[in-house]
Amino acid sequence: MTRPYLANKLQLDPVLIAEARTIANDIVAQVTPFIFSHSTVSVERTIVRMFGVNGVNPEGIPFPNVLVDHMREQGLIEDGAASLIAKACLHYGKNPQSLAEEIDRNELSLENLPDYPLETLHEMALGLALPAVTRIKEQGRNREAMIGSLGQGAEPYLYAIVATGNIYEDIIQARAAVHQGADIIAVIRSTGQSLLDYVPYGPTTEGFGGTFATQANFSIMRQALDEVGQEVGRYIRLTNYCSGLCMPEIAAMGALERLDVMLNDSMYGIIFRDINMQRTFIDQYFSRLINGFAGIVINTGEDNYLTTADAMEAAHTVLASDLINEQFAFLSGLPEAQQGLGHAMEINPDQPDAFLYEIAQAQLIREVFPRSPIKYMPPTKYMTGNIFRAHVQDTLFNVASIMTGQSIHLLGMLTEASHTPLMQDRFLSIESAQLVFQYMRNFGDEITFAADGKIQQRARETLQAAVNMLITIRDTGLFGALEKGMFAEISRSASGGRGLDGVFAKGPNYLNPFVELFGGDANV
Amino acid sequence: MTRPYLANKLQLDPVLIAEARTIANDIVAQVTPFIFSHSTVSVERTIVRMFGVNGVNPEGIPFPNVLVDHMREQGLIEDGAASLIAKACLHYGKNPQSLAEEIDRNELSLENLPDYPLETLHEMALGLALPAVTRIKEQGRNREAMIGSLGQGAEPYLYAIVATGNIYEDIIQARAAVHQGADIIAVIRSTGQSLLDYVPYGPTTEGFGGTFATQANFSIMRQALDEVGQEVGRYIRLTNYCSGLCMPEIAAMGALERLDVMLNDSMYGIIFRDINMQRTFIDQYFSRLINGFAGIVINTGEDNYLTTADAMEAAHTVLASDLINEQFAFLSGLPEAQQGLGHAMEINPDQPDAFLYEIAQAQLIREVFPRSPIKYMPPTKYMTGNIFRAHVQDTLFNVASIMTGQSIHLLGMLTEASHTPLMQDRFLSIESAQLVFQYMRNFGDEITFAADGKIQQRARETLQAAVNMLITIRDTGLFGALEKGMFAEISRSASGGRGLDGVFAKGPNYLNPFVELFGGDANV
Amino acid sequence: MSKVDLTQVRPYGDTLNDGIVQLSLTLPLPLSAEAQEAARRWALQSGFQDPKVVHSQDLGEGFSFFVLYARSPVAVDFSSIKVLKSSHKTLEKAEIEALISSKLGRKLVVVGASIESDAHTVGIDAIMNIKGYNGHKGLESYHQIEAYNLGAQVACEDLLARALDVGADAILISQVVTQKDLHLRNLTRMVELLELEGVRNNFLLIVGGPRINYELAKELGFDAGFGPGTFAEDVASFMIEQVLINRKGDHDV
Amino acid sequence: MSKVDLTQVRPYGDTLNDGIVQLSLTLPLPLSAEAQEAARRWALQSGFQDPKVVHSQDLGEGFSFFVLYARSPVAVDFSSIKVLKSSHKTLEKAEIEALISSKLGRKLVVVGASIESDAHTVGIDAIMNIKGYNGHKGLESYHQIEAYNLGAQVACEDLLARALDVGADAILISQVVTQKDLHLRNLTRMVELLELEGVRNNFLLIVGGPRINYELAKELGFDAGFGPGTFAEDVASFMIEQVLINRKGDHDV
Ligand code: B12
Ligand code: B12
Ligand SMILES: Cc1ncc(COP(=O)(O)O)c(C=O)c1O
Ligand SMILES: Cc1ncc(COP(=O)(O)O)c(C=O)c1O
Repeated sequence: MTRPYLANKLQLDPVLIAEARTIANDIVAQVTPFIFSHSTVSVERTIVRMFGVNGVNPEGIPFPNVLVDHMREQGLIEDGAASLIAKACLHYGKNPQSLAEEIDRNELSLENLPDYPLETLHEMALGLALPAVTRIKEQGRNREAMIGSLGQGAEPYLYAIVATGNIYEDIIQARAAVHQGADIIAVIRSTGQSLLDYVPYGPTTEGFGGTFATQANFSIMRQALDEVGQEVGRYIRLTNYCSGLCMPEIAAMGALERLDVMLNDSMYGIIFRDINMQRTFIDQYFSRLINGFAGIVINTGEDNYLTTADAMEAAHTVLASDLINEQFAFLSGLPEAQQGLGHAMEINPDQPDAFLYEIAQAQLIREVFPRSPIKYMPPTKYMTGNIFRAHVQDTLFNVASIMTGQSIHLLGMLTEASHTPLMQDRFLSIESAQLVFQYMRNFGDEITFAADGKIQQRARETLQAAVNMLITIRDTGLFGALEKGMFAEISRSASGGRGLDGVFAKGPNYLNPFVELFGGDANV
Repeated sequence: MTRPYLANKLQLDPVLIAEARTIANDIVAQVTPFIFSHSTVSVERTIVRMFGVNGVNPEGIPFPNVLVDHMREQGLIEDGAASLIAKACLHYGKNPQSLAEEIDRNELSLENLPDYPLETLHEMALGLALPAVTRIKEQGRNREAMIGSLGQGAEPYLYAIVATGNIYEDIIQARAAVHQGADIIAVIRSTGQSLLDYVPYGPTTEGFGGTFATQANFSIMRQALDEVGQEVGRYIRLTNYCSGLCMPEIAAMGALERLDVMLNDSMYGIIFRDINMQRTFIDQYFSRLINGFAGIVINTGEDNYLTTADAMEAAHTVLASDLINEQFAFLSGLPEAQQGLGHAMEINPDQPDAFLYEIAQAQLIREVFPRSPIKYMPPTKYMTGNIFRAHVQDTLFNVASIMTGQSIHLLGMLTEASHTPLMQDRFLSIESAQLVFQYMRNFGDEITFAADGKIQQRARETLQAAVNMLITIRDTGLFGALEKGMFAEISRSASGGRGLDGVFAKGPNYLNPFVELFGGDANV
Repeated sequence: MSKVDLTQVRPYGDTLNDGIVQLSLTLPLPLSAEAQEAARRWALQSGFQDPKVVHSQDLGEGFSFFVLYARSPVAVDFSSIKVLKSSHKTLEKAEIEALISSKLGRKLVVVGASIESDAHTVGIDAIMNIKGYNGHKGLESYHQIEAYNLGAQVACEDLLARALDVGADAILISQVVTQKDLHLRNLTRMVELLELEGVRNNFLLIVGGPRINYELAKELGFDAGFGPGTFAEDVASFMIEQVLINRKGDHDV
Repeated sequence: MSKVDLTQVRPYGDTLNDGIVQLSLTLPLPLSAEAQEAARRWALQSGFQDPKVVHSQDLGEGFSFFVLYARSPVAVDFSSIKVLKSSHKTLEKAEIEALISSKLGRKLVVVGASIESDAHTVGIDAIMNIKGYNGHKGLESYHQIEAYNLGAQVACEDLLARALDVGADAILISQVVTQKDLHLRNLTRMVELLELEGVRNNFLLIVGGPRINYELAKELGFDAGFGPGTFAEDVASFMIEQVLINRKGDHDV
């Protein structure tokens, strides 16, 4: 597939699509002032990390947490960590890491530091930010250079997960998957990491249904993939999850360690992890600023809606949410080429004409977002322990994917209903996808859909329903829509969930040098 | 799918198709005089069978063989068994079965019978033929009545094989398959039966890779399928093989026992079983007369060509042979609605655009034979012991089948490369086909193929190549074409192979009452 | 055509007692004739007869994948198998409602959740939410049931607190993530908590999930367990039956 | 990340030595909780640990289908595995041609067929026909080889007669149908015939097919056996090497 995807097989109304975008933009604009006027502990820890603070104290608490907790205890946080650290560096003539360590040992405090002109602090902060920014830029150039020299797989990219819980075992699985043909490796996180308000440290070898996201694990896997990429002669993308309570910190870690793709979606955290919506919208803004600057593709999680809601009834909610997510991305300056908007094939296969509706949906998302590397998720909900039938379902997913020009193709597993993938499961899945892709690569180009047939009609209805839904959301506001359970049939309240206590209003002198460095909004 | 299939998605040239039919007709016309002027021992045994001769002698030799061998030894065969038996019945006042038994015990001979007027013999023969003809007609009415009351599955019919070697075990497998959704049950024959110049007798429980075709086995399985058909509420079709040296005898047995489908194709016997071509063309004419009259659908074996020849290069040979087989069927008065012409999905899946070419071929056969219940064979040649990959290949076959409106759908087995189907293999195959059919039933109606795209082009090229091939065959004659190895890349000589010694020229007074009773050509 | 001997049931390929089974596995060996032989020997050492390695494939990184068919000589005595099952009779929704109002004379109170780190709610929602599952309405739709669905990731302590708070008759727990037996740990935790607090007998304790069955639930100290394909009426029938029995028991004492 | 202990190789799921394997089988029992338990017990009695019946399905007619994952405690001593292999070096077509003309000094004569009831020719054709297989030309294309491909369904007697007739160096046999060990019977028949006629040592006797390997062929009394993926040059290399060795042997005598 090549992007932009120019075919217009569904005969969609471009005016309606433009209208949808306008409304989605209005919806995001409604929450933007709140986002811009607030920060969170995780945003501040992210700044601290990018100032070079790393490691854990003797009790295992990460220094970024030590530092930011200290700032909160002292009631200093509203100026922002950048401002405070700049001040302390100027005052003590120490680097941020030393400051953190000394604060941890109670040898030093950020209280009662003398005042500096804002201009001075700003300049100091920019200076502190420079090494990280340089490194991130360099990682971006490295990526481009490697893709330039090695090349990369053709879309749809084969996206395989590893989930052993042990980073070293993950590497074995990942290397084997790459040799078999995977283009993207995602290291699934351990159950529950998203609820931790800190990022674990160092290489880890224990996790449930996934491996902890740590900077060391990122770096270890990055190196392994660079190596195996050389062996197979194509650049291999690395994926992790910057979602949950540490969303922006993980974004920063990923940018520094040259991840290529990041799951990054507040909506998912709110709905499926019960993360507080205020917290995560603020976190998301900064995360996407980082991802955008770092050239990292984000993936959104609309596919998940269809695991709790019905895919026939809720198809339009996926599109509506994708449109909102697109505007959230634009807000952070993250371009379409980095927007891996999510959708999925989750209609009950016993539904007559299920394939027509799936094609309608997949093609709809493709045509509404012609420049985005959209992410297509395999069937999960109607998979059973019958691995042979599941393999058939996944084959049909592969067919739908190649036929509609998807970009990022999550590999469906024949063992979806029983366990995270064994090595042989992943192999069989890659093999099936490759067979189907090779077999049908040009089929999409060979066919047109009947004018006003079931496919075209379904797609148009879904688009119209999405527009209607967006209008309702604009009326109630996004917070209200989430309270009403308009997505995934799960309702969340604006003050409920985890992490609200980490949100604070920015003071008048609040400083975050990365916003301007990463090209963020001047108003922030 | 409904027949006639009226869509014209390939934009084929109807004039070219008509021309192809004319040439195929010429080709068949070239061999018709030979066919009409000759008979074979198996044709004569068939007549004897339909006169009611059944059972085996103490050495286990079937009485039809005893009788016809006797006629040959006495040099009487050129008048035909019907004439001789009519004469003997008139002379001795005994029925054919008694005659056979007494001849076997050397108590009686057909030598030196007195002469009767041809008219008398003819009338007597018609009388002897009556019970069989009545029974066959009645079986046809039974079939229609049962379909009328029970209904039947929708096309594509799911065609499952059983092949345990033991008719009673076959019944268990067949009943289970029907409960799972099979519409047609084919009892595969034991390796080597086609080379036997007699039909085994009675129920059998031992065979290699299949179960012997005997009249008792037919009857036992027919009853089982009628029963299970009542249970599931749809008529279940029974298939066997009237091919090999006893082609017409098995046709007769099938007609009497109400089989519904018969593999029946000289080309297959010549090429893949090294049956002599003269013998089998004569046998085939009479077999198809029987099948036509009995309302039995024949299946032809062009799919097999692609196991020895390459499916990309030899696609046109399948179409050319189907066209010839169609004319052979018409020669016997067997209508389009009973012509299950064969083709297959056998392109190497590693071939880029394989799916486009498969679709081109499947759609081509569908459009050239819009009224025929064409038979679509699954991939076999490129199946490996990787049952999971094989299941994917079969899924794509299911996709191709439902998309192109096939009629008889041979179920592909995930264990194709290793063994004849286990019960669970068959189940998984039926499950996959049902899932795909349900999922995509109306997809074919939703799409059109790009004008002059790869699919249309390939189909047109294949049609043109088939016409060119038919022209060459008309030039060399069918015998010559077979000698040149134009089909399946296997060459056979007109006087080689098995069974030529069973062919004889009809004498001037040759008689076969069934030809006229079954509506055969007046010249025969 | 022989009949199945229920004291000696063997796998069936296409003939009674042929013992044929299908296997697939990965060995940490690069593909070679020796690795294929290792797969065959693994099958032989596992007691299979006549193993056929129908496919072998290098997976890279020193691993190979094998597909086998083999004959198993192992026979199971089916006649001696007894599966512990709940003896309750499954009633229709209307019958249950009638039973509660006529026999219990008050609403049945139920709290449910997916506990600890488990974030899967579809299962518990299928049982509790009004909408229900596959056309079978959930407990919230029962007029005679007061149902509280706390959702997912609920700590055992919080669940118990709520149950005490509303005076629940029954606590319903869902567990879907079973990796490294996480569910067993979580479920044991809940039982221990109830016992520690001395309130184990105040509640019917019921668990459900894709890897749960009645027998396992009993082993873990629950009153019942429900697996795949459960509907609200299955568990509601059990609850009302048990609550009535227990009350009768209370009276008898 | 532990290293594989080659004296104790176990199946690999996603962690070294976890022993996980996949199984599927049919039992002659209608589906019930007891039948599921029977599947689980079958696995336990077969020595598997922790078997999980992830799917069970009624197949009708009193049969049920099960999919299982289980842990195998069985370990194979890979270090002790020796597979009997032909020691010949596979040469290129040109090298083979050169060797025959320089060392043998005459054409190598070969007859081949698929014997008895076996009608599969694609395998023997792949080895013998000019066209060959997967871009590897067949023996008929070798200038230094005189190759006679008799096709399929050739009686052992006819094949031998032809071999004697043309003074063959080698007899090539293909066997594809293996049901009920038909191939073993046919192959044994050929060996016995050659021995009966006292001509076993006049020919290299070689067999090939999807279920054939060198070891099996040797056991059956053949000189070599070739399995899936064989090309003409594999067998041609073997033949010329052997013919030259045998000739040298003759001279030595
Ligand atoms: C939907 C889903 C999700 C959704 C959940 C959304 C939600 N709000 O529930 C999302 C996308 C969020 C998700 C996330 C994850 N998932 Co998930 N998920 C699934 C999926 C696809 C379907 C589960 C489902 O909804 N089934 C349908 C319901 C109706 O079935 P059920 O739960 O069995 O319920 C029935 C019965 O069991 C019973 N029942 C269940 N509970 C109860 C309770 C009572 C009281 C009673 C009476 C009956 C009862 O009645 C129900 C109706 O009949 C499965 C795969 C699959 N196809 O099974 C994976 C699966 C369960 N997930 C898995 C994993 C690993 C995860 C993650 C940990 C992955 C990760 N590392 O990020 C995360 C984190 C989740 C966490 N912290 O727990 C694994 C679990 C592996 C294992 N065996 O441990 C699975 C099997 C996928 C896989 N192969 O890896 N998942
Ligand atoms: C093509 C085919 C046919 C064609 C054969 C056409 C022909 N002229 O050959 C037709 C359609 C006629 C056919 C018929 C039957 N077939 Co068939 N057929 C196949 C099929 C699809 C492919 C076989 C093939 O061509 N493979 C490709 C070749 C290149 O591979 P190969 O033979 O392994 O050869 C390679 C090596 O083994 C080796 N090799 C082989 N021979 C030799 C010899 C020497 C000397 C050397 C050095 C090397 C060598 O080199 C080759 C190249 O690398 C297989 C299924 C499958 N996918 O494997 C079934 C299969 C072999 N057939 C089968 C059966 C049962 C039959 C029938 C008996 C069915 C019936 N009852 O009617 C009939 C009758 C055949 C008979 N009497 O023998 C079964 C065999 C089951 C078993 N294990 O016993 C199979 C496995 C299908 C199935 N699952 O049921 N068949
Ligand atoms: C958008 C998104 N974020 C994150 C996750 C992973 O969950 P967690 O953040 O709990 O690791 C997923 C999983 O599917 C997802 O879709
Ligand atoms: C046309 C045709 N006839 C017959 C057969 C069966 O072979 P046999 O006649 O040897 O039983 C087949 C098998 O595929 C076939 O396609």
